[in-house]
Amino acid sequence: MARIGFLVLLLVLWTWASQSVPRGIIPSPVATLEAAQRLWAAGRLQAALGDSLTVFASGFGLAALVGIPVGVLMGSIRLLGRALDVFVYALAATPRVAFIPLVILLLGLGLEAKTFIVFLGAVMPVILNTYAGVQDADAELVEMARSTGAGQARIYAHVVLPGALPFLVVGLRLGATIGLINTVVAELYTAVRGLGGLLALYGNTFRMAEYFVIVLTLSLIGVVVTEGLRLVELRLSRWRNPASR
Amino acid sequence: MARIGFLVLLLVLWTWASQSVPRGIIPSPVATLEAAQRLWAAGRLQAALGDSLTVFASGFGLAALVGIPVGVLMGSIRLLGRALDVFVYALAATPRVAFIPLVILLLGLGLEAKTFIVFLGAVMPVILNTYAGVQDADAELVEMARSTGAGQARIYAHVVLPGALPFLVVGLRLGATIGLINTVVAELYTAVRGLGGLLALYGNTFRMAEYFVIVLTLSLIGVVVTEGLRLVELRLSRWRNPASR
Amino acid sequence: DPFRLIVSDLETPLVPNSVMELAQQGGYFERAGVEVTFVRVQQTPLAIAALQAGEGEMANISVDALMQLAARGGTDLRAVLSPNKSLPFLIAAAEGIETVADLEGRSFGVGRLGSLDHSLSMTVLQRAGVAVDRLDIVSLGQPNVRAQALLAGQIEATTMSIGTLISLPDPEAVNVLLDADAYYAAAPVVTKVNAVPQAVLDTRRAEVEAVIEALVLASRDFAADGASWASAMAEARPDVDRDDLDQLATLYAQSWSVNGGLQRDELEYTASWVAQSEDFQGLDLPSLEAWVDFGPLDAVLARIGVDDSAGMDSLSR
Amino acid sequence: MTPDQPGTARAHVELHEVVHGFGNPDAVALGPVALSVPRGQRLVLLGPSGCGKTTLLRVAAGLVRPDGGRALVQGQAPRPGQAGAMVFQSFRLLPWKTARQNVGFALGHLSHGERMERAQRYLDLVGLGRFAERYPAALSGGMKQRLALARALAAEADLLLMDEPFASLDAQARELMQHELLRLLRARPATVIFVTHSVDEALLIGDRVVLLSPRPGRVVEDLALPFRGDDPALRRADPDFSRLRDGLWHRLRDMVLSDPASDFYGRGTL
Amino acid sequence: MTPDQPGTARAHVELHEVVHGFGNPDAVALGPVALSVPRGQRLVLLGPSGCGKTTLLRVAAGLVRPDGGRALVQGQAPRPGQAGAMVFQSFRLLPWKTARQNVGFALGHLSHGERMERAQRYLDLVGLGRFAERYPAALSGGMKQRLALARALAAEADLLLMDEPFASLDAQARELMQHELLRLLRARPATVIFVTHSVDEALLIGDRVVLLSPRPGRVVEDLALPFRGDDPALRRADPDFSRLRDGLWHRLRDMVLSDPASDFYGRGTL
Ligand SMILES: Nc1ncnc2c1ncn2[C@@H]1O[C@H](COP(=O)(O)OP(=O)(O)OP(=O)(O)O)[C@@H](O)[C@H]1O
Ligand SMILES: Nc1ncnc2c1ncn2[C@@H]1O[C@H](COP(=O)(O)OP(=O)(O)OP(=O)(O)O)[C@@H](O)[C@H]1O
Ligand SMILES: [Mg+2]
Ligand SMILES: [Mg+2]
Repeated sequence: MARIGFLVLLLVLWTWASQSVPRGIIPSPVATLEAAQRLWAAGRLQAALGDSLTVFASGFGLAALVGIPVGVLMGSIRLLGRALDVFVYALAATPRVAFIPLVILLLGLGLEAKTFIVFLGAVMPVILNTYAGVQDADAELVEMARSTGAGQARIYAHVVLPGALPFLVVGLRLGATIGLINTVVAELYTAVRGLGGLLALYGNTFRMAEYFVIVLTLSLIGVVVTEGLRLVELRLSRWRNPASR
Repeated sequence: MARIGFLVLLLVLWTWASQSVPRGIIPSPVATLEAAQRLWAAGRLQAALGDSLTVFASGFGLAALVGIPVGVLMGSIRLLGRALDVFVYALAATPRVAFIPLVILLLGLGLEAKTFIVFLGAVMPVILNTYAGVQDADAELVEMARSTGAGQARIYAHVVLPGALPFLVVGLRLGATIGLINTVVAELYTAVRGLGGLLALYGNTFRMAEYFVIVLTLSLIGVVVTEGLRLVELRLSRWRNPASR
Repeated sequence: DPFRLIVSDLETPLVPNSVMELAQQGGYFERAGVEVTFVRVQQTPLAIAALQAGEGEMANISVDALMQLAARGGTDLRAVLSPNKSLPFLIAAAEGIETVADLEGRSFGVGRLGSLDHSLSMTVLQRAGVAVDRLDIVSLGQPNVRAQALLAGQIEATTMSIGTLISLPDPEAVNVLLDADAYYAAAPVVTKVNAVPQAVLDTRRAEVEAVIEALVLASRDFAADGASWASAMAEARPDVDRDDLDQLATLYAQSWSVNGGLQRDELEYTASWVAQSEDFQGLDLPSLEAWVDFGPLDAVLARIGVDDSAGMDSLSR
Repeated sequence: MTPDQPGTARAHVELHEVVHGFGNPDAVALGPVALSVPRGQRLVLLGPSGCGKTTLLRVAAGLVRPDGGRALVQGQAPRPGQAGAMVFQSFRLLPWKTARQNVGFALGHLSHGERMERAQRYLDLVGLGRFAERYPAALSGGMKQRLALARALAAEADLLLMDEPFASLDAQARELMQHELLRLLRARPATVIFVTHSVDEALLIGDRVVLLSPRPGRVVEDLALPFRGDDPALRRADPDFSRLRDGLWHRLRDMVLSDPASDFYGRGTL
Repeated sequence: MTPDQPGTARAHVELHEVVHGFGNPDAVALGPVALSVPRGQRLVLLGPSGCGKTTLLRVAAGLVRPDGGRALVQGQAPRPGQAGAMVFQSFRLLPWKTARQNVGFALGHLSHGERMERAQRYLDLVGLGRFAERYPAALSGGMKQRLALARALAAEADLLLMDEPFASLDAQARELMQHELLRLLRARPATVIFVTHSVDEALLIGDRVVLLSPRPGRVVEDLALPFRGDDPALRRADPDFSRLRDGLWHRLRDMVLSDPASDFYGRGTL
């Protein structure tokens, strides 16, 4: 409910902004809606969405698949964590564009290159949040688990990772948002396609209503993915608010 | 020690890569070092560094100053958190470039605009990690604190935030890395200056040795900032590894 | 307040557009009685945003963007000058592709499908006898990315400027299929102009004219003596080989906007040409008056006279 | 306001038909319980595991609002921190604070100097004076419990809610702490609600013993103790002591074995 | 390998001059302690708060490698999970698992079905059968402790390390649990090291009682109990019972009050 209230507030603000900012930089909500219908009817939005979602899903999926194990390894093998973490941060702080020449050289201009660019951005928060979550594990519970003869795998699956879940989820949610941004970057810097391509097209030709449609589509994907992750977290955190049975 | 080992490994890899990749896309470590000396002697590196650090420090500082309280508010006032979090994620998932025309219109091309772009990127992980950390607070400890008559401020300062410290620190570290990337973005998309300007310049003109110097400088800033945050965390987490006294 | 000139070069470029920076270096603005500072941004859309936000008085932008704005009715920008009408583009290809005939079926990098550089290149190739519908067009965004992709062997040919070609780490690695002259001959359109908002024309017209005057005078000096451009450039860009500069100077001998670069016939040709590009589908062609203002340039030319000696940039109204 | 005791002076703590089920009305955990504790009384709560003793203390402290009924402290709905000081069954120490800081945390209203001074005084009292600078992780179970005790005592509140405060202490330390508690109360009287599992401790500490039934806990016995004075040795020597102890003991055992709500209902082993 | 007892059969648990100081040799927490526990013995550890009882159990379980000396279980350095099952003083339940899953967690070697069946059996034993689906947060203190107990018992290990396993239980539940433990041990003998603060419990449960001094804990008394059989009622009735109880009690009190290492050294209040 509060969300809807806030949404209405945003819409009012937007309408006001579109009227007071000069020279059509901000299109009105109505104009944007019309543009969305136009793009949808022409099938352009769907095609671009399909392209971008493919890139995003493969890059983000890979980031989750690689980031969590790497974060776990860094958190569990002290030496490895110590040796790597500074380099991971260095890598995370390096602008993605700096890697573009190399990526083009090694992976070309297609899906692989784009997926890799998305992966590179999304994997950082996943690794680093997982790493922090694993380091934050409850030492008493881990000792308890060891005392039952549980092996490393069992300890991680049942003790460390469930405890690190809040870290994991923020990591994944942040990774998803960065992944989306990088989807656009990838689509602009390798073979131009998808929503990133439309963004460039409408931006360069000053079609602001269409431009806003693309921007909002991207935000919406972000919302869907992060809300999905929230639901997963809620399911896995039922124990926090136990209803008496 | 492990770090140094890994560094040596990286250097060897780099040398090998620079020799095997065609057409000078990857400069050798020696060429890069020479370029660094050249840039330093000419004073270009220092000037650009100064520009970029100013932008980064103000944007990141602002992000920490704003992000932590916002995250705390979202985590503590349930309704606010519920109302806002989906929009924060939507905002986080929206490519920075989409905001550039608006930013230029409202804040111009100078320091304010750049600071704002850095802020916008860096504040997201800070808000979202703080938010998750506050939600993850130990309910038993909070109840204990309430039972002593501690007010909200006291509870946050002494119970919730110390408990959320690992979240806060990853948030800040991620914020610093994104802030650095956005420093470059800001410097490219408003009045071109600083390290971002040099990156574009050397990238566009294929002066790869100089380009690598800038990339490494950026990574180095990332390392310094995130290591600094690690030291702060270590200081504040002495209780985890109590030496008997 | 100084007069802020927005350019989309990060340093003095290796093309005649360098006249703006060199005019500053050579004191032309000072002598014309205007204090100019440069604002550097990355691309035309940003230059336009900056202009609209009042972050500069004049910007060097691409013609198609200006026409887009005019066609969508959302602008009061006017072109008043073109220091470098047409950037010296050429078509380069990977090793092994020696002539345009070899291009058939190969991949070709453009900035964006439907953009001006796309339609220009296609026209040029068509004129050269290439069946452009048999090309594999890849859109690649920024010019430097196109060059990198070419070097990395990910595309087989693309359009680039002479400046980009010279700065490649290994220029011998690419073959120039069509040089800048051939390119321009095939598509003689104006690509870049200096535009100012109407408000600036109203309030700071004297400064606008002073800037125009300085740039025209500088162009005339470089047209008169190519070597003077090369030596000015050597000062501005010590990193570039002097031989390369001298070579470029001869190449550019005919490229100077000695009469301000705004000629009605060329602009009308350009307009009709741009109107055919994909980006303009469904848009009405704006009249020249909606995006060009000859007034300030004519006032300057009235003061300093028209140059018709060299036969370049001949006046057309 | 309290129609059920119109003539008496207002009691310090009053529970009016308090019921709590943690949001689930089908699985009530406590009550209905009616109880009125006069100012200065030491009330001991006895009852089987899981019957709602901790829940009752949390209600009295104002930490939990009961699903039904009303709790009043000094005639008002209890407000955390103002109602009284609580010793939690599970210690609840702040891991990032030293022992002294943990005690000091409960003393937010004092200046830093006073806080540290008073904290040290109570640490000395519970035998942790030498461990003031240690973090909880470096303390043994019994030391943690004493630290939690010191924190509650240091607040010098006029209502003490103590949830098995000596359960992790060895017999000797427990006796010493009982003694110290009584000494403190002589010097500065306060109302005490004390949960324990030890019938002996109930008889040594209390003025009054209340027995709760298995879940949901209800008052099944409310016993004013007949002892004069609170000297433990004299109490133990009192002939009533073992009579009361045996009585309570058998009452509790019967409940545990024969109440169908008990976890050990029908366990034939004893 | 064990030159000090060349003739005897190998003991189940042996500690050879074990010393531990948590990495700080100036503040030794335990030892040196030498102790040898024959297979099937029920050894009870008594000692003042903070003397190192928990530490000793962790050493025997292989969870902590002592700073000095050697621990051997079945003649080998103890390996966690293989040495024995431990009941932790602070419960250490996994908050994200239900009661049954918490017990099942200790049974990683069984199939899912067997695991759940056995878990339910031990939950029934400790009176938590009806709470199998609850998460720990919805259990009372005593219920949590019984859950921790069920987890350790369910492992059916041949060495049980129990750290005050009944401290949070009411007197009746405690008696029932003592009884169940003895019954289980009759059916399936195991070696037990049992830490308690109750002298009575020590005498009811143990074959042998070892008394530790204040920090750093050292063996100051090692007592084989003279009772025949382990029936609690018979033991209590044994004339030796109260003699031993009083003796241990006074010995402990003297240590607490007169050992300068004790937290209550010189406390004149008793
Ligand atoms: N957060 C909760 N949600 C649901 N049920 C709860 C919660 N906390 C406690 N309970 C249930 O309420 C009942 C009473 O719990 P409480 O902790 O008050 O018992 P207790 O008398 O203190 O027991 P013990 O002596 O074992 O500490 C128990 O059955 C318990 O399972
Ligand atoms: N992690 C640790 N770091 C440093 N010192 C510790 C640590 N854990 C325990 N100690 C110290 O070691 C000593 C023995 O602790 P231990 O927990 O073994 O005592 P205990 O006999 O079990 O006491 P209790 O009966 O109170 O549980 C104590 O003085 C304690 O302060
Ligand atoms: Mg309780
Ligand atoms: Mg202990």
